[in-house]
Amino acid sequence: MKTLVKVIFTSSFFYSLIRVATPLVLASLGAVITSNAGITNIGIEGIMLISALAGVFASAFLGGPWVGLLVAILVGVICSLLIGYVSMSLKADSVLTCIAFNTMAVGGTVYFMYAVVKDKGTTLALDSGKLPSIPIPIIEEIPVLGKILSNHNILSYVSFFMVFVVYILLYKTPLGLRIRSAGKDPKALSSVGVSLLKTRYIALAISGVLGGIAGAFMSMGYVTWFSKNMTAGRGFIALAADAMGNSTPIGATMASLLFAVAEALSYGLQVTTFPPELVQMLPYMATIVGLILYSIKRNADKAK
Amino acid sequence: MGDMNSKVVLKAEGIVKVYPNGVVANKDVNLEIVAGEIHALIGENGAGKSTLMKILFGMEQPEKGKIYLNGQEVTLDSPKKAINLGIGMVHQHFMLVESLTIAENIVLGKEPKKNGFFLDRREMLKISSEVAEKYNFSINVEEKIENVSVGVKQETEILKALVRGAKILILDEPTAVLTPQETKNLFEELRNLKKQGHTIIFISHKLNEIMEICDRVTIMRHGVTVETKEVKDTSPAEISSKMVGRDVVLHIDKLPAKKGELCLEAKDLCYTNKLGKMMLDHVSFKLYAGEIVSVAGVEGNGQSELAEILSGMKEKNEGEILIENKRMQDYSPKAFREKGVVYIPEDRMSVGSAERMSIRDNIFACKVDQYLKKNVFLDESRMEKDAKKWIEDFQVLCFSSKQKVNMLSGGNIQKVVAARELTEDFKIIIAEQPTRGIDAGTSELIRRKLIEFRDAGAAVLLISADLNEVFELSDKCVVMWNGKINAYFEDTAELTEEELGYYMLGVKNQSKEEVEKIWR
Amino acid sequence: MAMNMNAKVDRYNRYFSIIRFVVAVFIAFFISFVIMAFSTEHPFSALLNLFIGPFTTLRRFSTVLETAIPLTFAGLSVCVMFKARQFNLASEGGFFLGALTSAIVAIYMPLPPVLSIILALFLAGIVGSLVCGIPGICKVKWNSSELVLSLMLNYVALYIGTFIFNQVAKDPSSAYSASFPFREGVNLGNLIPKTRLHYGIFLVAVFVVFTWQFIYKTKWGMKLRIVGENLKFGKYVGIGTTGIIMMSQLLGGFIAGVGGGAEMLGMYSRFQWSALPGYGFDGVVLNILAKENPAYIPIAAFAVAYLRIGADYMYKKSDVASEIVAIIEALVIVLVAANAFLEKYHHKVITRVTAGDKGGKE
Amino acid sequence: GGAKVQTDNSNKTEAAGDAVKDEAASGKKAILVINGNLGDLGFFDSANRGMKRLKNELGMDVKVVETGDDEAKWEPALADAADEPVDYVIAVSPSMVEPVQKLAPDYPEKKFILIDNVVDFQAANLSNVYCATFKQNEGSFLAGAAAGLSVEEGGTIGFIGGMDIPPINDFLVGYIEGAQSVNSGVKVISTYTGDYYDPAKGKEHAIVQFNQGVGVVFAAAGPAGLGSIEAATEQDKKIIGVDSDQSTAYENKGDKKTAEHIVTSMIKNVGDAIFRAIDKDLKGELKWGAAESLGIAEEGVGLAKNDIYNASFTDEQKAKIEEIQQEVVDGKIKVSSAIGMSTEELDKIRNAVKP
Ligand SMILES: Nc1ncnc2c1ncn2[C@@H]1O[C@H](COP(=O)(O)OP(=O)(O)OP(=O)(O)O)[C@@H](O)[C@H]1O
Ligand SMILES: Nc1ncnc2c1ncn2[C@@H]1O[C@H](COP(=O)(O)OP(=O)(O)OP(=O)(O)O)[C@@H](O)[C@H]1O
Ligand SMILES: [Mg+2]
Ligand SMILES: [Mg+2]
Repeated sequence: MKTLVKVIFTSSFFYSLIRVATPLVLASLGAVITSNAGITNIGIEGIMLISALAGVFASAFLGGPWVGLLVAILVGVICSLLIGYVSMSLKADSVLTCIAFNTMAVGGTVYFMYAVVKDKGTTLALDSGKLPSIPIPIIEEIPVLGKILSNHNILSYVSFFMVFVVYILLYKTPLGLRIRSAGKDPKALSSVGVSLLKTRYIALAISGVLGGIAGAFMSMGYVTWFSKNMTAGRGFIALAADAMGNSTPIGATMASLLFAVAEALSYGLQVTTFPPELVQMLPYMATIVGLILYSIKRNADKAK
Repeated sequence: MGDMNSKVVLKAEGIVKVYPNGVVANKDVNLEIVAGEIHALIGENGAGKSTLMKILFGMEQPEKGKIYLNGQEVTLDSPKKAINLGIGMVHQHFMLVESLTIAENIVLGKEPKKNGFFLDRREMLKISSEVAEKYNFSINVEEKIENVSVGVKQETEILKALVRGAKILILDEPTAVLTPQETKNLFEELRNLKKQGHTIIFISHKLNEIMEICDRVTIMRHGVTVETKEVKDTSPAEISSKMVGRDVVLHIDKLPAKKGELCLEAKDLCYTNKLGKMMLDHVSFKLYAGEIVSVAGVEGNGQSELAEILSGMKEKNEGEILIENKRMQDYSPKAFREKGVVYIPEDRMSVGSAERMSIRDNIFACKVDQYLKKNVFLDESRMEKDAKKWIEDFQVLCFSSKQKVNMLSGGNIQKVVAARELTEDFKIIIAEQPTRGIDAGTSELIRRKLIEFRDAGAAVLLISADLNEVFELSDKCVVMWNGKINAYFEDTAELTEEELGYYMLGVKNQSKEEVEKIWR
Repeated sequence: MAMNMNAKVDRYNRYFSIIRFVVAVFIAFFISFVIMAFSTEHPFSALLNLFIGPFTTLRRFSTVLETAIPLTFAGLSVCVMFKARQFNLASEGGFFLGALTSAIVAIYMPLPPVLSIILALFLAGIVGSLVCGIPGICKVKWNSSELVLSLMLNYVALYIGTFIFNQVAKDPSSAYSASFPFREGVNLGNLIPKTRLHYGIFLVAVFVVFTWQFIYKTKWGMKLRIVGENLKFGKYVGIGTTGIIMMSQLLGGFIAGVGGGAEMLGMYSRFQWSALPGYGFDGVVLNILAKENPAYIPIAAFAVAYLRIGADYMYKKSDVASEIVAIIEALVIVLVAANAFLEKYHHKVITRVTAGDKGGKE
Repeated sequence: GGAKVQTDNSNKTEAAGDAVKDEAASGKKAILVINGNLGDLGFFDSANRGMKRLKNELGMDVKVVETGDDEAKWEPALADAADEPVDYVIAVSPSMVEPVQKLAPDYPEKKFILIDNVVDFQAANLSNVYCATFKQNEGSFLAGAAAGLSVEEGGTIGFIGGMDIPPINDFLVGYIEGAQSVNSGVKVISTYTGDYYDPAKGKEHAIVQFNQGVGVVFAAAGPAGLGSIEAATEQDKKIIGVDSDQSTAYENKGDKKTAEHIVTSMIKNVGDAIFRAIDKDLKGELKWGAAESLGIAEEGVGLAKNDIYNASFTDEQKAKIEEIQQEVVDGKIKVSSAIGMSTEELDKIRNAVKP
């Protein structure tokens, strides 16, 4: 128990928390945007994965991590729009489309990785670089807080800034009004001459941007290469966070943080004598419990 | 004629529209709308009115035909285009985002901006309250749609069109959900609009409304425009005969009721909805075999909830229901069906049928357990035999019992619903708006069936917004207002439509004693 | 006359869906071909190898069948749940834990082999039911999203399974992570020497028939379809909808569990899975191809297995990574699932058909 | 940064044009089935290097096939390989034992080489199979010694495993005992990522351990372990590589910074084992139908003693490691193995050194 406390109540635990949460926050914001527009974007997992690989390729062959980030975002948007095209313009069921897309992403990234580096496992053979970590001038000096908040990868800061951006976008701009209408009552939106399709495409594109950044963080921030299926279900967790957070940016971020706490704990807890498999299960268990509690609460609210 | 032409603002010529499922909704449609008129469009259900309007509003694209606006040929390929050309449409069903405010709904799509990016809330409120004022609509634009009445929603819809500069306004059955008073109010507003130079296309199934407010009327039948006439040169009888292509039997003969046993008794039913509104406030009554009791009332006064509770679709908060003097224990649709209660729901598409399943599957959905071999397997040959019989009996127009329901017209879907409900072993029929939006032929069939079953000893509770239907069918009548039964009429013969209207609006209320006569 | 026309439209619609499928497959291959052309100089021979691969040896062909068995189980499992409109992806977890359960029975149960096998498969099914039942019960009780919940649950299944495996089944003397070997004779036998084709193929055939019968010919199946098509309608016609929804997920889980068991007892002699096998998602893919009809699922499973084995062969022969199949599959699926794909053309045909009919009438 | 494609893996199907020809080897063909993926900078990459040597040094015709981690595909892939006109069919992971054992009797004219596990030679006629295993516990013992020497007396060292399973724990047991042999009060924190493919997890595990005051980490977790290396570089801590000389691998791709943090690697010479077997066979010296266990003495396992190693340890420390190495070779030190060890025994060992 003492070890446990020692693990949790340290500044490095909270520092890890932010790092672990970064891809989840980004992806869950992506999920929030699309679910507000009335689309369940399970494809965010595949988007992250493909962006992660595209970022590495671009970084290695086109000129460094910044170009990589840009390309990751671009590819994220393209993938998103592709999902949109199939599910909206070609009218395939969106859940099925996304599942097919994710399956494709896992295999497709391996295919292209093999085509380029003749490896099906990792792109370690490429020198693809890393996005910088940034010390924050004044905060850095503050004793505990400085250790927690400063010196994160730039994308970690971007992710928390994005919470704010998405909030403003959804609730304070005309586009947000349209996106929310597209989710709540698509017919109402069409009836005033706003193209539902266009609105949803825009929402998808924004979620592609967020998914792209999340992917870039995985392969150019968290680590510095791409490895097969490296997102490891983080996109699904983002969906869970969106559901738990009632599709609001703040709620989804909180839920992502909750998951991150559980995950960071699972790393820390292994130092103690808990069986590792059960500890590894913790974050998923926490998400399930969180989801169920949320549903119970929502049900109770409705009943009232 | 040349003089007329100069005033034609909108003209449709030779429109043909085929839906993807093969339904030919418009075969040969020609329509001319003159500037500044209120032009009525009437026709049986499925005649193609809404389809035509959707084409004029750019929501559907015709296979053939031309559309002229002010003499100029135009292609209307999206609502946006139509809006830009000054055409506005209020749809048959509300197209409002419930969780947004009236103002947000009004400006949606042409939101005022601040700093080029942010939504300018102040400007938004200003725009929407100004337009409301200009056209004399007294509404509070800051209220959320989910909290306002149907009338206000309808007004919001009109304002949505007006704020976009609509000169031509299409109103698809705007009065279907309004109270007589709200309708009156709406007509006032429409006249005002006309005065301000707007042109209005008005769709309604109510002849009296057309006679009252419209200048000209175009009659549609089976996807074809039959004729356009000046309203003052025609009569309701002429319109209806042109509409259906035969003389309508306006009255169904029925024998006096033979009151039988007490079938159903409701005691002090209360129900509070999700928004916390008390939709049923201690409602009590008795239902006897061999009688049709109708429930009149303005939509939203608790009739739907009553029907849903009596069929088990919703659970009451308080009170109890006795069927044949036995208290109900379980309040599920299953339990009510087992007690012999059948229910024709208001919404035949989303509650009353599974549209992608076959007619046969729909008919036997509630009788699965009665058509079995070895208690487990479906007895398909017996199903097929009975399905055929009922399809014939209820005159469902189809080519096979395996045809999917979504290939049928609304009227035929309703016949399928009736064929399912009215063939089981039942004692009590709860019929909610059984003929709403249904063509005259089907309506007549369903009404006759109801009377037939009444005569065979069933107790019928008819919930209807169609006063004609109430007068035609009911043996007894109650009015619901604000969640309560506020009037009870032993005999509908001595009642006038006007009087009923007063009770429906709660202007008049009977005393408790009078209402309680229903207990006898 | 109107009836005639409807029948005609119906017929045309049927032809059309076949044409659409063929065109979808063609386009998918064409695009994949273009993609391949970037990574190999001989895309033609690569593609050729993909097609002939499964027929080059008996063993390869049998591998197609072996692969199709678990795929079919997964497809059926997902099908039963999709029919009730439950997007429950816990088949994945059910498959994994089902396999583990059957392995444990096969290792420890001192019964005659046949009884052990039956017990192993049955318990595997029960465990599968439990796994899929969890999102199910949360759905009916609290209206949680079964999709999201099942995605998370699969990971839990993996880790719990690994924990149980480590506690009770792990063979400490094995140089890799494997269980004790199954008891003598506790396996699904071998049909053709020098292949791994096992009697599970008959079991899966039984399940296909059973599932089809269940869905289309029994009272539960009919209720399940009704509830799946329109939940409100199901409730309204007096069906115990929560029961039916639960049933669909328990049954779906059962099939997944048995599938896991059959795969384990058919293909392996010890349990050695350390990751989720991925069949849950494959099951979804198959249902798109098979239009959610259990009768078509084995065909779809065969096609997918054929592609995958063909791709392995292509990779060996042509140095094009076999993962290209993921792209081919996704393209086919997406085009098959895309309702609007070729719809303009379809519309034209229908218009012509109905217009022709009008001509005939007058 | 400019891209550098590692030449290691890029030419496995090219004809052996400019390679040195060996009389006996020319025209011979070998195929390696990787039941996982290349790019781990470890086990499989090492096997791949062995194939490269066969080609370059002996002029053999070689091919490498990756199957990925789908177990159902392993046996067909091996059978496919045996169906090819090849002389040697090679599998290199413990879990390939069953497929080899099953298929070898069906192809009596082909030679099967299984590295890192042993078939049951009694089970069938397996006279065409050769097996080589590694005494990874011995190698890990040295890694443990190196780790134990890197921290002060009674200090803490770390271990990151892919999964809590016997072959991984075999590393751990050797590691613990090795550390204890040079540092009696040493503490060992051991954790498992539970996933060989999530490098982020490998990274987080290492960070947690470093935060716990661990001085050096030994990561045996496949590609996930590469995340741990990343963490060491970022936090400027020491790490011990696994299977291949991982610091050289980084150095080769121009990443000196990372390479410098990998103080040594516990090498399993998979590639060399392959090369050695075939080379011996060509000379007619290899005994088929038998297994060999390659320990430190046989150069099957060992520490990577490269420049970074030399710079990271003092002469005194290096001497100590050499001394221990000799004792293991001489059999003076017996290293325990986790293979066949009960969970209780293992827990006893693990808990005894828990901080
Ligand atoms: N989206 C659609 N797809 C297929 N068929 C349709 C569609 N909408 C309408 N129809 C069919 O087209 C025909 C005309 O429908 P429409 O809605 O235009 O009738 P309507 O005259 O407006 O009837 P109502 O008085 O009930 O509003 C009907 O037979 C209907 O079944
Ligand atoms: N998306 C669709 N696809 C196919 N058919 C449709 C579609 N939407 C509506 N329909 C057809 O349009 C008809 C009318 O639908 P609508 O929603 O207008 O109901 P309604 O106006 O109440 O019915 P009615 O036409 O009898 O008045 C239905 O019979 C249905 O078959
Ligand atoms: Mg209409
Ligand atoms: Mg209608």
